[in-house]
Amino acid sequence: MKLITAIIKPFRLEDVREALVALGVPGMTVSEASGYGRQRGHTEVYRGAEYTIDLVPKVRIEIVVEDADADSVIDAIVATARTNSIGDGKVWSSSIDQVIRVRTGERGHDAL
Amino acid sequence: MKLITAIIKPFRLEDVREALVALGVPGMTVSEASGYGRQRGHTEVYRGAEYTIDLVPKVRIEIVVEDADADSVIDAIVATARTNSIGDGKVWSSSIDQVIRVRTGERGHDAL
Amino acid sequence: MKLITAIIKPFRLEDVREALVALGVPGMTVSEASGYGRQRGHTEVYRGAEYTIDLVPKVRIEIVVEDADADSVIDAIVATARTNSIGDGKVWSSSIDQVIRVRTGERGHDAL
Amino acid sequence: MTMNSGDTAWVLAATAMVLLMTPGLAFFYGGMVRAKSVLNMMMMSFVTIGIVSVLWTIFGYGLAFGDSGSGLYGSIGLSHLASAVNSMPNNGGVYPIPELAFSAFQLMFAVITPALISGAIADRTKLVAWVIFVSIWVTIVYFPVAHWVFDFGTKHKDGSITGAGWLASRGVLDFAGGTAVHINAGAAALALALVLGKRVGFARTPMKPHNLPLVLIGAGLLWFGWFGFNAGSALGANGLAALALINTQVATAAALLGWLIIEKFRDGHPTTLGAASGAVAGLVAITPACAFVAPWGAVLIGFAAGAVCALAVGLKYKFGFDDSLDVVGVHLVGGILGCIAIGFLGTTTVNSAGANGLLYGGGFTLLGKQALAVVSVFAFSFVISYVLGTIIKHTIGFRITEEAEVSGIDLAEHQETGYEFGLASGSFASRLGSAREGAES
Amino acid sequence: MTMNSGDTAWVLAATAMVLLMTPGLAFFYGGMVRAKSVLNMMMMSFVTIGIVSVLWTIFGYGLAFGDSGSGLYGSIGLSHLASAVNSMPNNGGVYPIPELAFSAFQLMFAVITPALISGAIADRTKLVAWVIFVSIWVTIVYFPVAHWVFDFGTKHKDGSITGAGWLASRGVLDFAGGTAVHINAGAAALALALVLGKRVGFARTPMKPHNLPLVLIGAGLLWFGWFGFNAGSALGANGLAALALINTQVATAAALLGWLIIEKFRDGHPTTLGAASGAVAGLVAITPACAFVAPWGAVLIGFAAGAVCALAVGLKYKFGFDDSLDVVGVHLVGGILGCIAIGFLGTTTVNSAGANGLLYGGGFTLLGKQALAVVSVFAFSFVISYVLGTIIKHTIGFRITEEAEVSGIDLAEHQETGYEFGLASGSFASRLGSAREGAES
Amino acid sequence: MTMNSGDTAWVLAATAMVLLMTPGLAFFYGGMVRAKSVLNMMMMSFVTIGIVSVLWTIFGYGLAFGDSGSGLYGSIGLSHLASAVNSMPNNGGVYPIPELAFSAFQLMFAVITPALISGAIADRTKLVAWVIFVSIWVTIVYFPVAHWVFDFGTKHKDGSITGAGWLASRGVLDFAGGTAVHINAGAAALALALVLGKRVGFARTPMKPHNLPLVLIGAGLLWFGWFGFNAGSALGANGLAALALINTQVATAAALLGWLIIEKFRDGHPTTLGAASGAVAGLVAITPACAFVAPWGAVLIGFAAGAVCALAVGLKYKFGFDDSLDVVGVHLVGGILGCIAIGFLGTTTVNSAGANGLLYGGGFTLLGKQALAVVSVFAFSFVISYVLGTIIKHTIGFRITEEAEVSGIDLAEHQETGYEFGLASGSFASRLGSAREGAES
Ligand SMILES: Nc1ncnc2c1ncn2[C@@H]1O[C@H](COP(=O)(O)OP(=O)(O)O)[C@@H](O)[C@H]1O
Ligand SMILES: Nc1ncnc2c1ncn2[C@@H]1O[C@H](COP(=O)(O)OP(=O)(O)O)[C@@H](O)[C@H]1O
Ligand SMILES: Nc1ncnc2c1ncn2[C@@H]1O[C@H](COP(=O)(O)OP(=O)(O)O)[C@@H](O)[C@H]1O
Repeated sequence: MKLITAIIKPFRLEDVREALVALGVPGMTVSEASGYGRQRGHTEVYRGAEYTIDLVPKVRIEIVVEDADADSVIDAIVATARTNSIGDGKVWSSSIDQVIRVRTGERGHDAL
Repeated sequence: MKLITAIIKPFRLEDVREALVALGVPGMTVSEASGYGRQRGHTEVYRGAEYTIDLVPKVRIEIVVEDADADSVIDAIVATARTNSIGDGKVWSSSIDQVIRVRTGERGHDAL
Repeated sequence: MKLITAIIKPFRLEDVREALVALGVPGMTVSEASGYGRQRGHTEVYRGAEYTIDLVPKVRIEIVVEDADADSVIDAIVATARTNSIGDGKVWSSSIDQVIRVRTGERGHDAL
Repeated sequence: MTMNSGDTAWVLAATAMVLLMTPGLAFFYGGMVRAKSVLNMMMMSFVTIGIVSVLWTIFGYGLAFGDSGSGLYGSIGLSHLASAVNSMPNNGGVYPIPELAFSAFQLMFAVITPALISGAIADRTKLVAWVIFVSIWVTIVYFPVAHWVFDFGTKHKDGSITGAGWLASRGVLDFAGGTAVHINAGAAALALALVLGKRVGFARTPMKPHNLPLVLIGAGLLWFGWFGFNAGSALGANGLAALALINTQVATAAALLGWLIIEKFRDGHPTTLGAASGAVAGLVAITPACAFVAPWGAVLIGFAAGAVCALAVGLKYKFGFDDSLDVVGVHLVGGILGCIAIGFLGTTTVNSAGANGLLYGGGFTLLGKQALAVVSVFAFSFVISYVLGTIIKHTIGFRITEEAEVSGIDLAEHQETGYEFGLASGSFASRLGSAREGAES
Repeated sequence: MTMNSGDTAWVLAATAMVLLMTPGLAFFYGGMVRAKSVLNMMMMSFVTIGIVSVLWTIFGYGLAFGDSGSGLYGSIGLSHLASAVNSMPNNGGVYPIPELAFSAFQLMFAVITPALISGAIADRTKLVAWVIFVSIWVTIVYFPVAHWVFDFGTKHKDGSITGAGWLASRGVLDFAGGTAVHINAGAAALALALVLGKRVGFARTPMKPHNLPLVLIGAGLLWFGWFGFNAGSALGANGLAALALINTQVATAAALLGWLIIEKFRDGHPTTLGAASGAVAGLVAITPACAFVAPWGAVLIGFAAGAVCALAVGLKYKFGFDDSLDVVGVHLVGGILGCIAIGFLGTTTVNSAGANGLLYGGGFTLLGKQALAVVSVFAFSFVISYVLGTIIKHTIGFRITEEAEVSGIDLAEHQETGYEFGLASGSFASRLGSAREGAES
Repeated sequence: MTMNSGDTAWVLAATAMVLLMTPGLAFFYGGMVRAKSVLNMMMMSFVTIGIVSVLWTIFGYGLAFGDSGSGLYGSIGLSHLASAVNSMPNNGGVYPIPELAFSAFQLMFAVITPALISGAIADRTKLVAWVIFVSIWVTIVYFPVAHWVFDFGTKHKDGSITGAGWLASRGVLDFAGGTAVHINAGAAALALALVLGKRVGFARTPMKPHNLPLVLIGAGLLWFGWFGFNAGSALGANGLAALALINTQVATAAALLGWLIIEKFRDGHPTTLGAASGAVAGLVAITPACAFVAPWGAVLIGFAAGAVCALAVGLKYKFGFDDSLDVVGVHLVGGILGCIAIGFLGTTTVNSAGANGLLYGGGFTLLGKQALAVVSVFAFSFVISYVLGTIIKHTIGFRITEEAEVSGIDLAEHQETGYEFGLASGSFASRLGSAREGAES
């Protein structure tokens, strides 16, 4: 089992979700994040006081998949999330020991 | 060392926390997430425009435990988070290399 | 490749970020979290009804680094996040299989 | 009486101010519930404005201020407001203002009273049940009770008065509605809290206010509007209105302090929710008394109201009824306190149309009348509300399902969520036709 | 006419209330857009207050209420408000109030009308283009149209009247601005929605309101202020003002219910956004009619407006124009409905200065006049707005870049974000000098 | 003077409007601090309403408007408000309104002035210290200074006047409180900012406003209420009130634009915080001048105030004092600007009770008087506030601990948090008894 974590631009989320569903990925977990990287943050000014906000809003997607599906899922994310501009994000994957569906207690393949 | 990640329904959080404390788990980290899966989202309507919201609010719990405790912790989460309805969530575990307590610099077992 | 996850006190974030940048870490992902642990939560009172809030606001930092850099990054985080008071947080690291830069599709070292 | 443009100007402004109180109440209540119920909480107030205003036009004004001769209710029929229109621009009424201005002013009281009740049944009430409850309740409870208290009848040339409500004609003193508004709403709130039962997790799960700035916005607008409510009840721009206004201010201020002092000693910290709650408690308590007592008396009443209500809001945990936002603890308790206080502190030195209370040598007469009003309005409202609530409960049902309550009434009843600060991934479709199945599920 | 302090008191209060409507509108609109645009949405209203008030002082009051003899616009020049000042404390005008009070009251109408338009072009409009549009639009559209409708001229001793606007002198009935305010703004909104084009993702991506409590705060303040708008238009504290006030209340209430009923049947659930929208639709529709119809007529108009506007807001999806916050569906449609309704429901029994509509035996005369006003204001406003908008579009540009629109106009145009509830990691620098390059990037 | 119902109607409405300004201020300030301090910020305003209103009833009204013969303060003692009550319904005073209406109107000024100060000491002030400071400050600073400026004494049959404040009797022109309210509060704010010292992280850590819509809600309510403040200060519904009202509007509008223009050129982008701040700066600056200048003069004053204050708010970074929400930059600077501007732009053509400034051929006399008032009020308020603040600092302490400041004053001082949009896991217990140990920790 692999856990794929993707940090992407928020406005790409819906397209990525659709691409993954099209690929047969049955589920995913999404959360809000902020990123620091090459993409520069922005400046805000309040009463002449300037605030440089370094963090950029991002979305984190986590998907547990079977080892065999990992590459195609990663490729789909990379392809759909890409806008060719700095800050498009990162995807990484790691191995997990097991996965359990809470509702049924099923493990592994059946839990997805 | 294992990292156990659980995605559960928000209103089960308090019970899961209590169960884990009862089991002697000394700490955990909780964050908000949204899930996509078998559980369907909901529809909102604003001035006749219908919005299908696919994401369902979830809570993510992360717990670092010693290898020996992983199974009992997983079992406790699965047992307490379960409501037997679709969308109860997933639990997965993975190996981590090390864990450090920031306050003291202690590592491994002592850091928990 | 290693994924370093740090749970720290929110008001230490800016210093940690600066320390990491000084160390040459090119990017990181930050998100909000709540922690449960030795640090006690607080009490709120509304119209004589007392609410014990067990969760304490924390910030989660995730950094993907090359294996060789992991230790120095961890040490920098631990050193900067520390306030010597309970609840300073935890840092853990795990191995990841690969990392991809969405914008370019670069992998591994080049993706950071 | 000939019309006076100054008096009219004040009543028009006061009417607008009282209207604003109901949205103010919506914010005050809305901020206090959890984020998943804020819309439903506010909706109960807004829909009440809609229903009561329309019923007022059709028959409500007559039922409250017509003359059936009985003193128990006004006139039954559709023509009353129409005839008020025809009597323009000068009315033949009791006050030097157009009758339509009087009618509009009184309408705003009829609007806010049932809206007050909604705080007792937060997070769990079917909207359709609330709509039905309000429609019937204003008709059989509020309009008659308003007649009891607020209709002073018509004064004839020979000095005789006909058509007054039975409490008004007995000399009960209630300047702006301690009985008809606050005790009335508080009693109904208690009845409905009992009928509906507790929220899922009551007194176990934390149910903290989700947006205290919104609560304070509500409190601020209520405070502002209440000057219209109290000083507007003078139905003219005169010394009595000025007395009512300054008393309203100082009582409310004292109540705010009174509540905070109790919190400081009981809980260790004064809270902003306490400040807002204390202010409302003071506004409630001074409502009946505002033009019958001296400012120092108003300070006393306010301070007592703040302190007593701060203690009273805990009672629901002791007795185990879920009056969610403390309508009983604030409006019923504060209303009773204010009405009874007149029996002690009322003085004709500030208002010759008033009466002397116990401390001004008036003996127990006034106190007795005040107690009569308190008891009769409480009993009438409680009993009818309880019966009406029970009938609704056993017919169409008064509560949403437990599942809907847990996941949030806003979504279940309104297909809306109050806030969207983050990611709301989803898809869009416009809906130009009629209700689809999906919408009903 | 000698000054009357009661009438003056009411007009002063009403003026303040109407001013509050524009911030109220800012909140009503601001809550409806996404969190990344809330500030820009509100800014469009606030900056409009600034621009129009200053222009009013310089030449606007004269252009609207001076006398050019043409009936098409007032006087051109700088002196009008100055001479109004000099005529204090008594004016020589038509109303028993200081001319400056009249001028201030009318100023607030000039402020809110262009602000209404901004709802049609949410999320995508360059602030500088908006500033230019508003400045020119009030000058060449609003001030003249206000003259057409609101200037009743000067009555001379021989009974003759000079200086009235061409619609006013034809006996068109528009008590508080169904034409000059709502149809006018609605037509301009339609024009700008067409000129600017759709938002990125319109009718595909969800664009749900980010803060419904804020929407309701806006609706509450609008409702309150509208009493000043409508009943203040009596320019005195009298029976007519009282009629306007109660009609405003009951029509709004009925419209709220009307909209909710459509939602219940079409969508399955009544919403709080629907309640707020229905209330505004009712306020719009009763605006022209409020002192010409009986309360039952007001209920009818309100109910119809709520229902019709609830259906009309969907049209933009059908016809494919992005009137973002439904200015057309609410203000244009509601304004037309209210103006035309007078032609049916107008009656001299409630207002001798009014006229009888079709249902009161007045035949088609009034209806014809009302239709004339509707058509001429719509056509004039739409055409000029479209041309003006197109010129701005092709010169300085009317829209921000697509990238700025996607990441949020608040940041792009104002370097601000509406809310900061979480972590805003970053660094600080004070900026005491002049604009730095970074600020322009 | 006999009572006039129209004048009374306006003063009653204006009083309610001025009350609303203090909650408005609470929102304006509350939205500007970080989310962890919003409640404490608002609490400082609300508790001030409580304290000052009660003190007013006991002795404040006498201290401000009684007659000690000295011109430096009114009368010392408890009876003043009581005797005002007894003089009802007609007062024997200077204005054609009930004395209680005058007293209530003036009370609202006494309430908001100390509340203004709180913006300078955001995020770090012990509530108990604030309560003590306000109680003493209104007593020894505000009530006397109000007497100096606002008490015009009693006019006797022989034309002589007794009991006037020393500045009022010298012909200083301050229509609605540029000195007594704004310079007074601004000077005290500067003193307290110096006494308390900077917030942890001042001028290093970002401290951006957490809720700009809340700031704008506050600004909107302030703007609305300020019509009561300024035009209500005419103490009647007349041409002077109308002049004050329209001047207030156009000055505020011009100031909003003035501030935005500075931002556009200095920072590259105009902001909504700038619009709100500019509006408040304009309101402040026109306050003393609103009934002494022509509308074009008001536009000038407003525009200058907006631009100057936009520049002035940066000074705190230069001089290194933490006037957190710019009370000095807006209220002190704006107040001085407005008071001095009268010396240039004042004209008797608009108000015969006024005086001609430099530009109207009045020479330097008026300017000198205005400067005297500015300097004396500033010096008196600054010195006493500094001493009083220092005493409190060294006795009970004025600041919370650094740890409490970092984790948030709302939790530390009030055991509350402003918002709860997400997960608030925890447990519940009702607390019916007395304070528990835990609460004190
Ligand atoms: N080393 C890293 N570890 C974890 N997350 C990272 C790392 N570097 C970048 N990120 C995440 O990826 C996002 C995009 O990175 P950035 O360097 O801005 O652009 P790009 O990936 O296009 O070069 C960042 O905002 C951050 O959330
Ligand atoms: N493959 C997956 N990877 C990561 N998270 C998942 C995955 N599938 C489901 N989830 C998470 O688990 C939640 C529950 O899954 P769902 O399919 O709705 O119900 P169930 O687990 O009861 O079958 C989802 O909302 C999502 O947060
Ligand atoms: N076993 C654990 N697994 C995951 N996160 C933990 C664990 N224990 C503690 N944490 C996180 O670390 C934070 C600090 O832990 P705590 O026990 O309060 O203090 P300390 O680390 O100083 O002993 C917690 O708030 C929580 O977010």
